[in-house]
Amino acid sequence: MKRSYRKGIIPSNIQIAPNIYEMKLATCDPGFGFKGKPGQFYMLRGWEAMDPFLARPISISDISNGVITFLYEVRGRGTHIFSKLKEGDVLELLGPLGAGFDLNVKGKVALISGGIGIAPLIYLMKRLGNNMDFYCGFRSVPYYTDRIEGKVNNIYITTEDGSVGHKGFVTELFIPEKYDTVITCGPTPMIKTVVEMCKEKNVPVYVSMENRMACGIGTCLGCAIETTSGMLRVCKEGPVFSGEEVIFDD
Amino acid sequence: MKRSYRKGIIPSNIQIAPNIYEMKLATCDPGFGFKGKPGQFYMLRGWEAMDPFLARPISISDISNGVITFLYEVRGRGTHIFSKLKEGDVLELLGPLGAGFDLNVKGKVALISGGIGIAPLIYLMKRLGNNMDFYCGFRSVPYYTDRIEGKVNNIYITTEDGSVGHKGFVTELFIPEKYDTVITCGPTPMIKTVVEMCKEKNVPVYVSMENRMACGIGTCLGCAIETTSGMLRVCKEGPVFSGEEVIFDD
Amino acid sequence: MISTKVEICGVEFKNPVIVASGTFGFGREYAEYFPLSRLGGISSKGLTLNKRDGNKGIRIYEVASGIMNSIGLQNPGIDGFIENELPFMEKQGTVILANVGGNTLEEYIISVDKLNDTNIDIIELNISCPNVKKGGMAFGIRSKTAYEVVTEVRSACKKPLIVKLSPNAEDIVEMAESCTKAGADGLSLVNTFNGMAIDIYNRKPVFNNITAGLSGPCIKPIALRMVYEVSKAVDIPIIGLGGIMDYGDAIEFIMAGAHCIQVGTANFIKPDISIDIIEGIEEFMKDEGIKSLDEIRGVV
Amino acid sequence: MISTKVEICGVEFKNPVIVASGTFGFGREYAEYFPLSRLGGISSKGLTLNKRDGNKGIRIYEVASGIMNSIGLQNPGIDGFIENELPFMEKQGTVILANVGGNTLEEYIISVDKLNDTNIDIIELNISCPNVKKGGMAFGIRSKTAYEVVTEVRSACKKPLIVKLSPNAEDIVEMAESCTKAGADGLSLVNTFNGMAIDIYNRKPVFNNITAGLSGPCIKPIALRMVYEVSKAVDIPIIGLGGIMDYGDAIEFIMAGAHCIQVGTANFIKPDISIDIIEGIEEFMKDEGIKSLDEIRGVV
Ligand SMILES: Cc1cc2nc3c(=O)[nH]c(=O)nc-3n(C[C@H](O)[C@H](O)[C@H](O)COP(=O)(O)OP(=O)(O)OC[C@H]3O[C@@H](n4cnc5c(N)ncnc54)[C@H](O)[C@@H]3O)c2cc1C
Ligand SMILES: Cc1cc2nc3c(=O)[nH]c(=O)nc-3n(C[C@H](O)[C@H](O)[C@H](O)COP(=O)(O)OP(=O)(O)OC[C@H]3O[C@@H](n4cnc5c(N)ncnc54)[C@H](O)[C@@H]3O)c2cc1C
Ligand SMILES: Cc1cc2nc3c(=O)[nH]c(=O)nc-3n(C[C@H](O)[C@H](O)[C@H](O)COP(=O)(O)O)c2cc1C
Ligand SMILES: Cc1cc2nc3c(=O)[nH]c(=O)nc-3n(C[C@H](O)[C@H](O)[C@H](O)COP(=O)(O)O)c2cc1C
Ligand code: FES
Ligand code: FES
Repeated sequence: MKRSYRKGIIPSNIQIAPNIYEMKLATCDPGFGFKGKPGQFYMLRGWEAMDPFLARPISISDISNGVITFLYEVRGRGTHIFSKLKEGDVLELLGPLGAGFDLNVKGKVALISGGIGIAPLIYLMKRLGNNMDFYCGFRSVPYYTDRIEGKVNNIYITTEDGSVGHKGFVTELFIPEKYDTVITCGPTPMIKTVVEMCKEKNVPVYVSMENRMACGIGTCLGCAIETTSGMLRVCKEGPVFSGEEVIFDD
Repeated sequence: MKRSYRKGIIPSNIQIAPNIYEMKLATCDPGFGFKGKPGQFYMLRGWEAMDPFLARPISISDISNGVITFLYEVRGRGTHIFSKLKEGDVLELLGPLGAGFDLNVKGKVALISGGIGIAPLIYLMKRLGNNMDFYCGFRSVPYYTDRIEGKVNNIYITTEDGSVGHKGFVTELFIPEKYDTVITCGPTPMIKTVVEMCKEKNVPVYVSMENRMACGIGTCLGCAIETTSGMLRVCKEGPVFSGEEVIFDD
Repeated sequence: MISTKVEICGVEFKNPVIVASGTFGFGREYAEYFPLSRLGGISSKGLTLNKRDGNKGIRIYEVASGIMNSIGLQNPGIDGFIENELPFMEKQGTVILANVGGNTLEEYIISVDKLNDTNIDIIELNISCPNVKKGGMAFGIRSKTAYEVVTEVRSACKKPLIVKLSPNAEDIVEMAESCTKAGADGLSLVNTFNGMAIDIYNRKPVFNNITAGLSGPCIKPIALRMVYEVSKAVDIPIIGLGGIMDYGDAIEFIMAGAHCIQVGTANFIKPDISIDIIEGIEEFMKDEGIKSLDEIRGVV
Repeated sequence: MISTKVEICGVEFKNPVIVASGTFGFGREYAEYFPLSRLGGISSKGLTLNKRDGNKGIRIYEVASGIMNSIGLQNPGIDGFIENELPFMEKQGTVILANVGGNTLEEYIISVDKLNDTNIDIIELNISCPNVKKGGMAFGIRSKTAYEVVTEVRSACKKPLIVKLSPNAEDIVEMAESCTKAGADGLSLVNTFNGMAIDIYNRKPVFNNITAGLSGPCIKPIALRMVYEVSKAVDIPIIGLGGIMDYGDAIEFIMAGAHCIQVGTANFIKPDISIDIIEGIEEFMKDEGIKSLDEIRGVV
């Protein structure tokens, strides 16, 4: 039997860039450590009451010695509450959920992130043995790029305001035909562009999708997206899909 | 203009008996200190979201140098949240509210508390210059009695299980005719008994009443109770009433 | 320059934010927290012909993201209002709505007649208070009964007449249409939803009246839907309310078609929340380049 | 010894806790968290005659103490259910309710007919799904239409028939009476409330269908009131639901007159919350010296 929500205790929850936080969680159950593959996620609750009501899906950004790292952006009420949690505070989490990335990809890999989409790719980068380039785009202040340095061949940083690296979008630097596999996570418009670029050059591309979730385990059908194989659940069949199968609506 | 909710920061929030906590709050506004008379109360919110929805009324148990002390019992969700707050946490409070106790009482005074009803009476005791006896009843573990010791002539402690002091209820020890004024706060059945005892002996008695509150400032009429002068608001005309005017329903 | 002005029934509101009946008393207590002149308007506590003490037992009960109330129209009566409360309200520099409730048609008529000669701006006819046992409820449920009541009150009433609808109505759109036909100058909706709570340890309903009125953010999605449907169906101005807690909620109601909005239960959560909402609306308009609320009213 | 057993329509439930349609899939995902045999029963995801992909756009939207959903009855169709899901469900050792939705009376009849020859225990007829545009809604609003539909389905149906009522019905009591007269063996209520949300920055409704179904603790007080009123009016067993989050809520519904209760949206908050509720009911019974739920059912 899988365990339902577990309590995790916070060793640290620090701001690493404007609106961006890194939270670590250790288990409250002796002898147990958090688990999960790159691309998988947890549903997090930082409240006992019924408003906010739903848990929030957050990707695994790292796991080491059973301590899990989440990298998150404050967007609304839930992530705002997360950002206020302090060392020693406890929150509840359910997971690991979703199918995650295929770790048996071949050849040279491009990892492409937009904003907080870097979170799952960092963990993936650590687990992939491949020859990799990392393209990461930010609005203004880059973060986590020090963790990439040295682990990949090339790192391409872009910012929308040009404050660091190339001014503009990652997709302006990316050349699909240089890679055997492309893996991307970020805002949907970016994902869509990457997929189109890859399709054009016939390069296999994997995308990690976001959608609003209620249950996180596949029963509410709230997170289902249109694919060439019908409606598929981001929380169950996903969040990683082949770029070819996702039908992006306009 | 009165100020709406203010933020208060917690220097300490400690458990002093099973389910009983003492929380201190300092102001977050420079140059401002919390104010209030004995018998007045504040509406406290320890949450930003909409569940729990209402603020909770808690009596002033002490104020010194602008730092306010609340003594509270964990009963439901709101007070449970209060009990989890830690040093440095911030909560919102509105007050002081209500009319409070008349401090110009004459003669020998009996203060009679049941359980957490001790909270406002402690502050009152500190502000009254009178000759006083303090009757305090508890379920099992007494608290705050060390603050009473030395400040009154006699202190009578009762516990329902007999673990400390007289086994039984305070009303079993209390002799109304010994006093010129009686002031009581606690569970309604206790208040009712005290009022009946005093009425019989023609001793003036003041009671601090509790009722469910929404607004705390006199507009919702949710806290109104029946009195000989019509419906009166616990939050506005009260929480202190003359025992003779309250109509207790059965 | 942005303008938050709204006109309904020939009455000008400096902004669309009215405080809702029963959640603001007659303004006195709130006047200690902010100048009431900042408000678009104030709807008085529900008035009945005669003074009422209201209900016994528990009157307020917290539920998930809301409250239930069973106040039972405690109020000083029309005469008490005119004598003791109205003089204060008149001085505040904001639109005054007199919220009128009642048990019988006759009572409504006499009440309205007494208010005709005062300085109140608008009569808000509450045909929907769920906490009055006789009549009050029934008026607001069936469109036919409502039509009759509103027709009679309309002919007795010399002030602009806004009818406040109950979400417990069988068919809110039909109800709105009936009241419009009967001559209402505007509609306000919604009043509280009929709800219930049980004390499982005492094995009894929490409220002496068994049911009570549900309000607060928990009802917002349903209230908004009703305002949307009604605004598509009738041509008279609508005041939207039900669970409005911030400017975002207020804008939603306006986009659903409301001319003004009312802030009810939220007043209990923060005495000056209506000011936050007014300022929030202004900022939203600035940020989004909206000059007048006409541009967004009913855009959805 | 306490017993949580309940019998309705000749079917025995080991306890009164059924998981609600659309919130539990066909049980597979939850089976990973606890043995489904612990449940009183499972109501399947709403089934339509043909496979449906459901709605596009936003499907789930969080609101104060609840959610709105516009799934649009995504389901494998009756045949897909019988072939791929039912065999799994049959093995779980709990009562199976097949929740049947549809756009037309004909569709209902064919669906029910296909289910007649299966091992499902009960048909729960959903006359109230607000997310299907044609027909589905209307059936659940007017008592007269519901009467006609239920009468026809009743004569086609060889299984016990429970009709699931919409809280959007014009008059929930009249609706319950009509369905009872039409031959329903039981009633379940409530389905989701019709609500709305607006994206104020895009100036558009959040949902492609404009309105969506509201569920969760925010609706509990209204749902409880409806269950109470209906249970006083009809003699057939009632399954109560709407915002049940813990055993206390469940006991409230039982005291209001429900035989069984359903746990819906709460399943999304904690996969094994239904087990907490079952255990909570048992403990409450022990603490309060209640041997059978018959002692407290409808005490209020
Ligand atoms: C599989 C998956 C993995 C994710 N991993 C991360 C991560 O590692 N780091 C990170 O910062 N964010 C991640 N997100 C996005 C994150 O879940 C949302 O930013 C977050 O839920 C917003 O919650 P809120 O309370 O701050 O915002 P609110 O707007 O208050 O949320 C309201 C509701 O909408 C939902 N919601 C709002 N925005 C999104 C969104 N973009 N995606 C999904 N649901 C949303 C919320 O979950 C909530 O139910 C992930 C999303 C998914 C689906
Ligand atoms: C004027 C006044 C002064 C008070 N002073 C103190 C004090 O100094 N220390 C202390 O421990 N308690 C005090 N109380 C009681 C305290 O307000 C309640 O115990 C508290 O509100 C319970 O909240 P909860 O969330 O823990 O319980 P819940 O049961 O979850 O509360 C649900 C709702 O019911 C209300 N409620 C429940 N019980 C009571 C009650 N007994 N009185 C009023 N409202 C209630 C809550 O405020 C809330 O709105 C006082 C009450 C009043 C009216
Ligand atoms: C305590 C209380 C008292 C109320 N009294 C009245 C009243 O006297 N007359 C009336 O028309 N509405 C009354 N209402 C209803 C509100 O005006 C409003 O219609 C309802 O609460 C929904 O709005 P909200 O969710 O913003 O509170 C009352 C509501 C509450 C909470
Ligand atoms: C995501 C979701 C899907 C639902 N699907 C169905 C359905 O297919 N058939 C049905 O009868 N009810 C459906 N419902 C309604 C629930 O079964 C239940 O009646 C309603 O949500 C109220 O109960 P709750 O507040 O406990 O969730 C659905 C509810 C939700 C939240
Ligand atoms: S979140 Fe419920 S099915 Fe994916
Ligand atoms: S709490 Fe609102 S009037 Fe007293």
